[in-house]
Amino acid sequence: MVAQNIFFGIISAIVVISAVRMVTTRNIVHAALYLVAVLAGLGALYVLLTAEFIATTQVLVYIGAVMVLFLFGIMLTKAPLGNVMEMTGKQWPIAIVVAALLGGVTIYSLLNRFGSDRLVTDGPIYRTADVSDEVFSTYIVPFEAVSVLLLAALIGAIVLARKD
Amino acid sequence: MWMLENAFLIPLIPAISFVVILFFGKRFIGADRVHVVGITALGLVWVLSAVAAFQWTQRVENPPPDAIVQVQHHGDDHGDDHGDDHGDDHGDDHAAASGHSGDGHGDGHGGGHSSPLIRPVISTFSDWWSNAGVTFAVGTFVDGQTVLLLMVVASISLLVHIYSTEYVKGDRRYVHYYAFLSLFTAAMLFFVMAQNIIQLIVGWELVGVCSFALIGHWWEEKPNTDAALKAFLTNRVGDVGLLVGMIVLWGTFKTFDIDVINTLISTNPGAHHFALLVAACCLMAAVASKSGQFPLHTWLPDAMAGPTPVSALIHAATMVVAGVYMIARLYPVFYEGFSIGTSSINLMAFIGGFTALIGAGLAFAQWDIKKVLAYSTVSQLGYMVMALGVGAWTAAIFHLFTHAFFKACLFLGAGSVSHAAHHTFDMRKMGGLRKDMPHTYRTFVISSLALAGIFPFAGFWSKDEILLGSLVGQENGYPLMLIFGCAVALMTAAYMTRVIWYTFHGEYRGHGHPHESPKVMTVPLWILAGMAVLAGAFNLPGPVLEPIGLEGLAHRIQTYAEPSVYLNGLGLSHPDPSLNMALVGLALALSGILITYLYYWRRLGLHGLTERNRYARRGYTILENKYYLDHLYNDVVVETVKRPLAKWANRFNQNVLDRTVNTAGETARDVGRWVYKWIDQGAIDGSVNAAARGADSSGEGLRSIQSGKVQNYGQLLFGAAAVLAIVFVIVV
Amino acid sequence: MEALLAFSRPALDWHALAPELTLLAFGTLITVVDIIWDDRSKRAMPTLAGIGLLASLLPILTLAVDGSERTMFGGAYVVDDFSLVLKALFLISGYVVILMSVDYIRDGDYYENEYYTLMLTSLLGMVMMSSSRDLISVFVALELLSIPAYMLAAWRKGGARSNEAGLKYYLMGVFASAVMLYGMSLVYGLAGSTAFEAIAQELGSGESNPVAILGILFILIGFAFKVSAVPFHTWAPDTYEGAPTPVTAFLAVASKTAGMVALIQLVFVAFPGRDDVVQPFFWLIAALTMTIGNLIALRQNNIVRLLAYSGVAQGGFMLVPFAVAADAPARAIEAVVIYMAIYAFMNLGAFTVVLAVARKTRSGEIDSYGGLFQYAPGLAVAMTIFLAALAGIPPAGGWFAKFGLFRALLDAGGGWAAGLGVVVAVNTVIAFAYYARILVQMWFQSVPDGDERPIAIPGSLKAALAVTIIATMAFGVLPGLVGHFGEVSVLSALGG
Amino acid sequence: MEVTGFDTWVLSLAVFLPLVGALVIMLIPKVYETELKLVALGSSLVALVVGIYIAIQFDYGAAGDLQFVVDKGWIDVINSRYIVGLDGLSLPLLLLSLVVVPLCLIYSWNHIPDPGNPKAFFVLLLILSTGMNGSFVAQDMILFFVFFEIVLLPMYFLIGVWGGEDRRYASLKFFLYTLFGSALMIISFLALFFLSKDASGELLQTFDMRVLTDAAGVGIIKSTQVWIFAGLFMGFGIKVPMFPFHTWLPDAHTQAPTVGSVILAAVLLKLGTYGFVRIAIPFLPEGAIAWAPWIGLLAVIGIIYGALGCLAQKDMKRLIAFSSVAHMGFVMLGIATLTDFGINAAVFGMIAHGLITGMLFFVAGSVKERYHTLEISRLGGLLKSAPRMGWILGFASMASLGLPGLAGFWGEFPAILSAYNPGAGLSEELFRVYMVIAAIGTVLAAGYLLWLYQRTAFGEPTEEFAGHEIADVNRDEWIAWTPFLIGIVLFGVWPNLIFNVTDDVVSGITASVEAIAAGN
Amino acid sequence: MLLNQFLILGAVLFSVGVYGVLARRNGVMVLMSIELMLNAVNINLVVFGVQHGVVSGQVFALFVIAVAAAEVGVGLAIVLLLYRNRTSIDVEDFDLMRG
Repeated sequence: MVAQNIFFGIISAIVVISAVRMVTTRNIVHAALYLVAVLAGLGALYVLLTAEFIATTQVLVYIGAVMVLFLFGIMLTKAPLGNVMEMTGKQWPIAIVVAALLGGVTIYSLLNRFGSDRLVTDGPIYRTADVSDEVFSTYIVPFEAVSVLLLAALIGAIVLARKD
Repeated sequence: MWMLENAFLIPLIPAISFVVILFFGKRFIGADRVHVVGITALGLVWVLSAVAAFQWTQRVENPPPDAIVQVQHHGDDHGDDHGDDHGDDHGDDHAAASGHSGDGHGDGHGGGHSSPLIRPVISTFSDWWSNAGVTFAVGTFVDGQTVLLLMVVASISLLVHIYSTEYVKGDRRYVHYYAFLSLFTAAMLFFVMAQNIIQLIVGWELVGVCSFALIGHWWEEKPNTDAALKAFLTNRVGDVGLLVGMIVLWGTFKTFDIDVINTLISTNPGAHHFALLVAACCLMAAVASKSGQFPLHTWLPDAMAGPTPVSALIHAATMVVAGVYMIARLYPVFYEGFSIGTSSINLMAFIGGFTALIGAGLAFAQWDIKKVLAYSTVSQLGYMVMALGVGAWTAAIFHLFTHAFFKACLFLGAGSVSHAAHHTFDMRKMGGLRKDMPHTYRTFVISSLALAGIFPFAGFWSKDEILLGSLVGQENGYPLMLIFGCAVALMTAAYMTRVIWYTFHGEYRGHGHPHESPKVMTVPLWILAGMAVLAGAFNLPGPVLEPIGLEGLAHRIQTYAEPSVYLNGLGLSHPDPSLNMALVGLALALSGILITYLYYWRRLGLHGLTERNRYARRGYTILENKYYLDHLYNDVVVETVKRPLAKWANRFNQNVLDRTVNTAGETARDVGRWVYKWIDQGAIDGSVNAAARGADSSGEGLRSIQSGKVQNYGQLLFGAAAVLAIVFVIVV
Repeated sequence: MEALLAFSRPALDWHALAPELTLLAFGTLITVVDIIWDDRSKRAMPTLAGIGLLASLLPILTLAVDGSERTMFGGAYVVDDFSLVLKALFLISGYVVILMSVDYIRDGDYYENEYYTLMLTSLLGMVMMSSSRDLISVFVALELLSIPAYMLAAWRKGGARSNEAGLKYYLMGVFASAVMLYGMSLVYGLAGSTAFEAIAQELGSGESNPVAILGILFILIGFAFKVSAVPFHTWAPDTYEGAPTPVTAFLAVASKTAGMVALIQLVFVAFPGRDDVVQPFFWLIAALTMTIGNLIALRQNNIVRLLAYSGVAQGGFMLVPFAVAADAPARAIEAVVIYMAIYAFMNLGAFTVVLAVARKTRSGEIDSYGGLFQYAPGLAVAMTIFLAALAGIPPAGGWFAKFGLFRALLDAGGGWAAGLGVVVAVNTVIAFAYYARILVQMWFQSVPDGDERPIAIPGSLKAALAVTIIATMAFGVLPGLVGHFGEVSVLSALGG
Repeated sequence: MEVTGFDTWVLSLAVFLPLVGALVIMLIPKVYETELKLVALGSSLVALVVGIYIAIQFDYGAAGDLQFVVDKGWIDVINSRYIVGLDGLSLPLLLLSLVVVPLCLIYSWNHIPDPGNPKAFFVLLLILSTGMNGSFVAQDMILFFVFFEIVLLPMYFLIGVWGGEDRRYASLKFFLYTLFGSALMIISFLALFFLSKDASGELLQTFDMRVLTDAAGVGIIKSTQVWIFAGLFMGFGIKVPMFPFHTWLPDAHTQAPTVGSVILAAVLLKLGTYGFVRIAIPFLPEGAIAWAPWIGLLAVIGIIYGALGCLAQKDMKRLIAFSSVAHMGFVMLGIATLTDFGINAAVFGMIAHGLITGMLFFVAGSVKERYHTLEISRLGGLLKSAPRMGWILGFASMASLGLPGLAGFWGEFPAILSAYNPGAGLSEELFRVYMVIAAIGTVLAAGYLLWLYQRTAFGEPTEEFAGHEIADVNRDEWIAWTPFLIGIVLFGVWPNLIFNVTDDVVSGITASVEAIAAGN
Repeated sequence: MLLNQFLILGAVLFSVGVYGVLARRNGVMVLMSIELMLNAVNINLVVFGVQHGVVSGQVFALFVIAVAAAEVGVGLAIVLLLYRNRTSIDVEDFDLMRG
């Protein structure tokens, strides 16, 4: 258990620091890379939580696909690589206050409700097949819907993004 | 008795005449011939009224069984002394209502005529309106008082119709003039035979409207319309009292029926005293406005802006006596409300007396002949009200009757004068007309003598009865009223002498050549003058007639007109005729004439002395001395007493009372403007508009939320989420 | 292997899914036709899409006739009367929007085929939404209806405003879904299940705890965004103004209705016991939304923007019954359903008129409506009917919608409900003030440039107008028509 | 009463015929102007004929009962039904409404105000007619509400399109005020729906006005009744309009085209007072008793205040409008007394005010048409320039100031009278004070009306118009006005024509109020 | 391990994401910050799934990932579109419509 805790501590530290850096760095490519770190860290945590398929998907979809998408986006918009453009708006204090309030109330609530509840570690472990069973039975309609959604997003994104 | 039961025909005829004249007059009859319709109608009315009057006398003389109130003789012990039995009779039964019939008052009733209690003839026609499941009928109520007024209205209206054919000949609105004369007559007749108090109100208001229309007959000139408005509005003020008073009566007795109300009071006097007092006070306000009583009399002189025949008919003989008539009609209300029987002064008597006094005083200060007559009317109306106030019911009605004739005659005479003297009413532009206008002059003098109360003219008899009534009263005399009455008697004679002096004597001071009016005008004058002589005969006291063996004709008005069916229940008594009182009254009137005569004669002499130097006789030393006394009298007494008093009274009248009326109007308008500007437009509407503007500007303010920047929107979204979360987590 | 064997194919009720499948089939068909024939197929596209929508109505009818309630996947997907009524409403609204779109899209510089694909996809999401009874289905349905809508808002590619509209809508939408998802995760964490029934059991019985409050609140906020409730409405005016007008109509009506549907399901099925959070939340939000929407609308000069704020305010009216969700559940659902149905037609009608007028004036300014009555009396009268309906003046339909609100409030009774009733009353008055501005222009003013040429209205727009006018008036004169649907939906929603 | 055959249709016919006319007109192209007008007039006249048929068939012996009742399903989901019926209270008002509209059409025949467009003008008038007729016969609260609201938009447009200078402001104000009132009113209707119980304590859950009248608020506690009544008070009081909700009225009247003013005065305002008598008082007797002193207070304030407002006016039409505030004050005072006398007088007052003020507005409209101004100081000598019109103005003014023998008196006098002995245990002292104030109001009424008359009709025409030829009353005007004039005289001379019809209904209402008052 | 370790991590990530979307001007950066928020949700879902011993948490997370991918695609398309028309991806520049 201690090992897991230490692992969690290290990973979460990385995740939080990367996240914070991501939203504060002035270099957009750095930001993308910090995001990769966050996503990867979360993938690791999913492993810790015995969610193997999610962990895999995290790596494949997020780091593999989404991040590439972002990088393309960054390139296509020719975003300044340096700090030529002010990356953070003037209203960042408001943003901090809002984020802090939101985080504060959430954390307060979580502490209030779950306090020092221990994570159930001896529960059933769901493997990829279990996940797929669930997806293809109970959640078959949303699953099909997501497929339609992706198709529609694809078509629409092409229309919007293409040069006329 | 057919006519009494179908009396509704009487007002119906002039009403139809009104419609015919107004809607068909110009087109089918010819604008200059509409008077034919009016006169025909009035002729019919007069005949029918006469029939009704005759039938009523028949009813009194030979009452059919159903006309007599069943008398419950609780014993014949009602003594001769009224004072005693009055106290006794207020027992649990209604003996008082019946006990005073017949010989119980042998002496008091002069001639010892026994008058059974004759019920009025009441006919109801239809369900006029209904409410709360009760229907209220419209109907006619005919008794002696009614037929008396019918005769007065019909006669004078007829004469005025005839007189007017010449007087307003060629007028721009001849048709309207006759239409409204007819309508007025109809309304007045309707009022006179009102069966219930609602009808009283209706008639009351309708005559007011006709008065308005006729005062404002020449509405192109603003003063005329001002006068018309003033008359109407002043009457409206009084009408508040009328409405409220009538409502109080209704609230007390739950009926509008005059007969029922009177009977209820007379059979149970003493009950509802307070309610009756309130009602009587309210109704007095109405009387004050309609009958020109202080302090609401100021419209009446102004009302002289109307054509003179109208003044004669409406503002002298008929409409203005509506208030008196109403008091007489609802006499039990006033009698009980003001405790006339037991007091020695009351509101009605005082108002009447005071009005009589100030009216007479004011008549001195006028130069306009019609205004003199108007103030005289005020004064005489005050006399009548005073008479009613002291319990002299018959005297008041009698005076109403006589006054109608001689005052109408005076007005028509004034009209005749003006007709001759280039349409002026300013006495300063008249003078010496007696030579040019002998008929007018004679009739005017006769009527003036009647008004002044000179034996044996009509006014003498009626005035005498009033003074007597004040002297004797019911339980107590009304000494103050007597003083007022005597003073007025003197003043009346004086100011009428002055009028005659200025108008008919001396030199003509106007333009052109005055001429006598045509016959169509003088004949009515003579008829009226005749009545001014003879009208007094209708209620002669017994002692006068006894020597000639006609005592059976004594007190005809009292016999026929007095609604003893109600009044006896109240214990109303009649004073015995008094020769002394008559002599005092006559003396006062004569001295009034004499003083004035001397006053103006002296002025004439002064004038004459310078002008007629040549044939003036010598040896005027004594007269000089007399002059000196006169001068002293005039300068000291008259100038210091009469003139200042009159001036002061006039000033008070013009500046305080009249201005109050005028300023009341102005003030209402000012208040209206203020309220409209500040309260309505400012506060109420303003707040509504301010709310609208507030909504508008807050909309503008809220637009700033919508900055167009998506991150501000995001801040709002997340911020609101956070705040809501915090609030709910804390609160819930 | 074990897992594979353990898998049992879920029992699919094809009849129940037929509307969705039909819609899906036509969506796919459009895509396929587009791929094969490309530009040549353009003319057929609206027709195809329209037929698709009407065809999807058929199974809804058969299901309605069948009448039985069909539950699948352990209650995750339910086809009952409530869902059928709303599915029909979505499809009909969609049909009207397509009628509105035909000429607009054809005449403008738009990608046509994809437009209809996305429209159908979005509608599919809505149709799905009305049957969804678990968090995942609701979430997916929401995204399915939203994401195509984001793109449709930006569909006028060359227009900066349209692009901007798309961006704002997209970003705000994603923010809101993030918040909502976070809330869902919390609710899921408490309930341990995504099914509404399970959530209702867990949350409804448990005592109040901050996480539950937070979860419920965040979920509601997510949908409050969708129905553009203040203060989550900020996207709406900008997006409405920038987006192509038919899309605006679609967003203002269908999309908002979908949000409402989700709210109904959440409030009445998932959180029925949590009126301590739900009622005050909606009281506040409804009052704010009505008032602020109306107040800002007073100051608008662009008609679409005015209608946007009007739509915000109307959304506020629709939220009113939620404030008495627990006190008078049946009336509340009925009120919302009735309101949505009537709102759909009156608002679509108003947008149709805007479209028609813009064909001539090429302007969205209210001033450009000056003297409309003189040169296009029909349109002016139509607009008057719609505005009267929106303002709630009989006999146009809207009065019955407002009536439903009052009915729900008074059925619940009590000071808070009555207070909200007064707020509604006041807002009704404010609302008319700005609707009147349009009326004033149309009726009382003269034509700005004296150009009194009549407006040529294409057939499809006429059809859209006819449908909306007839429906608006019919609902006003015979409110029983729409009232019936409200009533049937109540029974099933509460029963289910 | 068993309603059979044609009689089941007549009320609906009377209500909807004008609407049918309106729809037909909409289909006729604008250019066929005469045809349009004929259809409009024809439909309203046929409706009037139906109305006369109703009046003939009406069983006056049972005026207290609803007759020609039709009860059909309408909105089942809310248990609201299409119930129309007619009793002695509705009949005169329905007839008034049926008479006024064709007369207004005739009056407008050749005087469509700027900017013209008779088609739209007539359509709106006919729709208005349907709303008004319907309101008076509806016996279901929701149906009543719908009809009540239907009149709003047509009137809004009549004022807004064909009105005077400031028409936008006036029309919007009219609309917003009324809308606010009706929103609160519908809340109260719903509260009645949910809270009313029958004698056995069962919830009624009905909008049926017959049932609710019978229930007479049983089972609704007093404090609740007071609140519900407050909502109704706002709804109806604004329409009446009562002080201080009256400020829309002068603006609306001043700006409205002539027939708009006429209809507004003659019929629309009556919807409010009718609502009090038909709905507010019988349904909520305890609320009514609690509110009556306040209504009475506002009524007498309205009487004085309206009169003062009149005295301040410089515009003839605005003056007449303010006089409505005062006159409706008398009506409301009558209602506030909760007595037979008062309420009967109020109903009478509604009719009388409708005829008289309608007539005054007609004259004002014609004056405006001839002089192009209504500024009192610029007018004058109307009697000289157009004597007949001057006469009519004088006549109507006299009627308006409550001259006995004309209709106005019978609305005023019994109302004042009823305040002497208010019903239902109301404070006599208070109402007697009201009585006196109201009586004083009659003086002011005479003041402003005569002042108006003096300034406009008497005297010589002002220099401005001295040389102008001013046309006297023309044919259309005679046709349109004569029924008003006849009505004013007829009802004034024989008031039982109305009292007799309304009395039974009113007795029923007050009896139930008295019963409630006695039970307390 | 405490349940709250993960939950609070999620909450922090979410807040950081909120800060990111509110403070960053670059459109792409805003999109990336959104991913932070969605991942915070995923942590919650997965950890709650474990806590309750059910698989639906993972399934939910899976759907979130899929939808997030679609969102990113669409979002980037819109940002590109804007960039093409306005040559800017600064979200503060986009305020043509306001009020």
